[in-house]
Amino acid sequence: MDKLTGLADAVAAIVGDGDSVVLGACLEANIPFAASYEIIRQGRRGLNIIAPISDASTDMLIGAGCVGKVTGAWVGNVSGGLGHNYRRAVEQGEPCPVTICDYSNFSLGMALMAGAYGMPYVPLRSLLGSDILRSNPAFKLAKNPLSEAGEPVVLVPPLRPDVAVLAVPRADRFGNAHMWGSSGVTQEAALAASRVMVIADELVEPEVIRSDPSRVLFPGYRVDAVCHVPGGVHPSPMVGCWRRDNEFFNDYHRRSRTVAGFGEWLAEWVLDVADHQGYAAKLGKRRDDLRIKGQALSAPANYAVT
Amino acid sequence: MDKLTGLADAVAAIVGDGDSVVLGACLEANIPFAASYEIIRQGRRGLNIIAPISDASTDMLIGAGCVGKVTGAWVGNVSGGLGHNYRRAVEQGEPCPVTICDYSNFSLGMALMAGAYGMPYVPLRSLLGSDILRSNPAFKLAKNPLSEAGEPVVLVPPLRPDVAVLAVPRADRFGNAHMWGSSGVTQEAALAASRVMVIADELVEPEVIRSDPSRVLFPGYRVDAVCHVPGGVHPSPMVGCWRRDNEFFNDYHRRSRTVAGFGEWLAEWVLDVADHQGYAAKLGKRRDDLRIKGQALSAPANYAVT
Amino acid sequence: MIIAAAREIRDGEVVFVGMRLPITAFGVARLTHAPNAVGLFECGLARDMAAQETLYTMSDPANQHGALWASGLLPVMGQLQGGRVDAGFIGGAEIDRFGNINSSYIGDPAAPKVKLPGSGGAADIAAMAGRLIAIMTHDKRRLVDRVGYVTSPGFLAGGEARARAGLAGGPAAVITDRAILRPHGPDHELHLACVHPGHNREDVVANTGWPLRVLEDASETPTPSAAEIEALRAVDRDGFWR
Amino acid sequence: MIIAAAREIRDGEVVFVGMRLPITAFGVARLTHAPNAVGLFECGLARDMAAQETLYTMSDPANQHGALWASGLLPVMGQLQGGRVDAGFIGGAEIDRFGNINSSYIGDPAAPKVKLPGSGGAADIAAMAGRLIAIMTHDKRRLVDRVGYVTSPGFLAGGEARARAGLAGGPAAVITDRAILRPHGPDHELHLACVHPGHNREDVVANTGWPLRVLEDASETPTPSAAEIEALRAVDRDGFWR
Repeated sequence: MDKLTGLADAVAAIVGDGDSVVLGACLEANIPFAASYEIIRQGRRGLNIIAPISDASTDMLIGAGCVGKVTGAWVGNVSGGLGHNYRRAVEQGEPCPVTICDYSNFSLGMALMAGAYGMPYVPLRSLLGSDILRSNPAFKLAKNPLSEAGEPVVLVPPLRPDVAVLAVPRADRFGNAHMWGSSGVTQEAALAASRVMVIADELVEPEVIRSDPSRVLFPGYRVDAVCHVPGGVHPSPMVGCWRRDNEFFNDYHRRSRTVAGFGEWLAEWVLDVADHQGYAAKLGKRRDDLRIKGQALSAPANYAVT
Repeated sequence: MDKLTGLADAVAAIVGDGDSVVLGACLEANIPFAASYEIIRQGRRGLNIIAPISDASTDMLIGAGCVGKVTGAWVGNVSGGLGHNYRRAVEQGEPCPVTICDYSNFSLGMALMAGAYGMPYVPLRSLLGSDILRSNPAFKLAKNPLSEAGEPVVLVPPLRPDVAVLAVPRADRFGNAHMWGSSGVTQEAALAASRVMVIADELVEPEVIRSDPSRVLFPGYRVDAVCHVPGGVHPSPMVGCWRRDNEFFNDYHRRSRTVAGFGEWLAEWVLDVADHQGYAAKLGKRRDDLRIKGQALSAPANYAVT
Repeated sequence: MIIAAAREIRDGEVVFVGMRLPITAFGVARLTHAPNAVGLFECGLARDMAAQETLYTMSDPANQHGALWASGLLPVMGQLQGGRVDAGFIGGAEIDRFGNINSSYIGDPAAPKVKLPGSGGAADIAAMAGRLIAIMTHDKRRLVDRVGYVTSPGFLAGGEARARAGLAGGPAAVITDRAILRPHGPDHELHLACVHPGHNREDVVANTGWPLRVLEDASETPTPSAAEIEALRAVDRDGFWR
Repeated sequence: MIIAAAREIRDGEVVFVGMRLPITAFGVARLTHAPNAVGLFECGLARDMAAQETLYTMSDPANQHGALWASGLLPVMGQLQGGRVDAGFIGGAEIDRFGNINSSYIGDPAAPKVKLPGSGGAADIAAMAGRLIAIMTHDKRRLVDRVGYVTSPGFLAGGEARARAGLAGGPAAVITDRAILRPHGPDHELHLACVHPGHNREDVVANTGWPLRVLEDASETPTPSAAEIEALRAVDRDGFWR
């Protein structure tokens, strides 16, 4: 089934108010900022953003008033540290209050894995001793029922996001996609989510993806929409495609320090820009400079039958 | 550290009597038969063979008297069905009794994952209703402590094999290896095991492996020995390298029907053959016929930095 | 038998394919009425195209080439427990009137008369697939009143026993070389639903290890079509699995 | 500070590297005394070579290129819980006398005065690494008597509290811009171990939020060698993290 969809249509069809949404699962890379911007333009409200770390994307969505809850391990701006909108929302309820479900990266990844694999819960030793157990009531402290000593374990319930939006370097129109480099919790998020949206930097023929099924992290039949958005991860990096735009993150950090500054930033980069094409045009030469032009190609793998 | 070792030396150093050993983790592919044969030649005893399915390899080791315990989901001969040596050992204690720890494929994979990730145990819904819960006392039936209904769950303890012997299409001398195609429980087995032996079909320069770190399932620093054994998976298949030798499996199935027949088979293919070079020479042209000569290469992945 | 099994797969479904015969049945379904079905294989594969040559095992290079997804056992089998698999397809040594399958032990597990190869992934598929399709040779030693060891759970003791054990799903069809049996009524006991051409009800009942009841609307299995026979030939070029 | 941190890594060790400063410290260690150390990054990477250019985040293309292993978060962070990581390396906003680190909330978590970014992987690294090395700016607001929220557990209330919580390991060193603190004695309280060149004990004690005790054998931190300074320049070409 052809799943190629425009970004605005896909967001309209797939991301609803109040949904739990994974927007990028690679921590600081491959964050589908273009989808975050489109969610802001469409004015979604009350989202539950699930992410171990999605660099400044979550902070932007919070500042734009789209977020009611954060299920995550870290929200900020990796270059700048603190996320000013996150602080304002939690400390002052500005622009709206945000509930926090605290995780660590590992416990969040395991919770998504439990969702992906239909596990009733997942027991960890990580998180013992941490006040994350106290501030997130979803976790339960128990004793290991298989050991005589009954040493403490932490029980983590599964996470099943409504939507996962995942950026990949290349995909075909049927939802089959390749990813390489570190993948964070991409596989777990895709397999745990009810709906999957793929943001493809390059749209390729199905033969390209099929030439290497081991490069596929989640099967295309689980994907609901494929959006072809070159540079849709800007300002985050994507291996083989884009470098990180550090100055963009720094600029965001400086300007988002005040509500007014964030408002100006948001108007300039999101609200006053019609769509991703407009955003790319606005970046102009800066975008070209970020494009990876060199080649450092993988050794081929042979799948011949005879 | 250079870890390149001859197969006999590696088996002598790494596989001890009574060890729990994973010999192949890809179910029917990439089974390191050359290592199984060498273990038989060196007369190891009392091994605990851990495998979801390792086609006829486990049956051979049992017939040769190397095995005291099987921790697995399936032991037989995929072409022929039943494993005659497995039957004789369990039904008649011939050549020696074998204890069975019954698993299903999924529960065995999850147990290895629990070992790999240091989980205290892993709760499943798979295995509910199965008598595997009755015949393997390692499993424990419990109620889900996170749900009000307290629906039944199965608690599976972690497996931490002493040794994992894993065949890969290519590796460097430092233990860094590429694998592609279906990987079964290779990653879990490698990360859970105390010692890892890599059987490389091709030995390559480190740059080849480093050109594509996403093709690496487990890091080279966890590997203890690299053995360069082209065709070491015969008669099992290996994607990109070798087709399955179905006739070899059928012949084994026919001849292993009796103790005497198995003894002759074992002498012919293992005991009277000095080493893997001798085995390859004995296969002769048949081996050439099984070699994959065509090319169906993966699309390249770019890892350039700029 | 393989063709009747193939017909149980619906177009667009995600089907978990066990070892041996099920691989062939899935291939036939793909080439006939279910071109959009996706097959999952426990070694770590998903496929939506028939393989280029006869498969002897699911891990053969021909099953890897052109796959949709080549991954590990857990991501693929995790789809089962995650409730993302419509149907599962397995064989076994013995099946009973409630669709429980034994592929582990004949006799006492502690001192068995016959040690069978074991579950492989069958126990997981039977427990977790949306519905289960079993393939069996039809004789009294294989279709028994109650199996001595439940490797792969069917409806257990019948009625609500499966649900009480915490499981949804369950057997939907047992395809044999003589007939098709389906669970019926609140007990979920297997009943005779279709008799294959060339066989008759009396033979089928006589070769079943429990008093097999016949569905009111029991019928003859439709004769394989030319397209189905051609598909079987294409999938199993060597005739290995026929 | 970064050079002192780098010295805590021993050759051949497997080290879990947190975000930001720890990445630079690990790079310096690799280029000087620990050429065989392996660094793990929570995005899913293992590296044994310095990156070609300054890293702003662990997921930058420069950290991917030439990696030993590019995988997912779970296989890599699973090494921690599996007991396969010698040392972990993190920063934070506040640390207390027992080495507990807060990177989550200043004030009541239900109505915090300051919301900090949160754990990331720090809680996991602190709980599960063989030993923990923390990097901090040295002032009274950051080195506090007791943190109000333990994101990343140190020795908790001191003494055997960490072991009672079910954890091994624990903080081995706190590297600040003025000094190195180490846990000492049965209480595992942090003591002053080394003062960096250009600083003195009195300043360090005055800028610590608890009555900092000084180890008997406390000494001056060795001046960075030419090789160390060169390595720092090579790892952080832009001076971003200095």
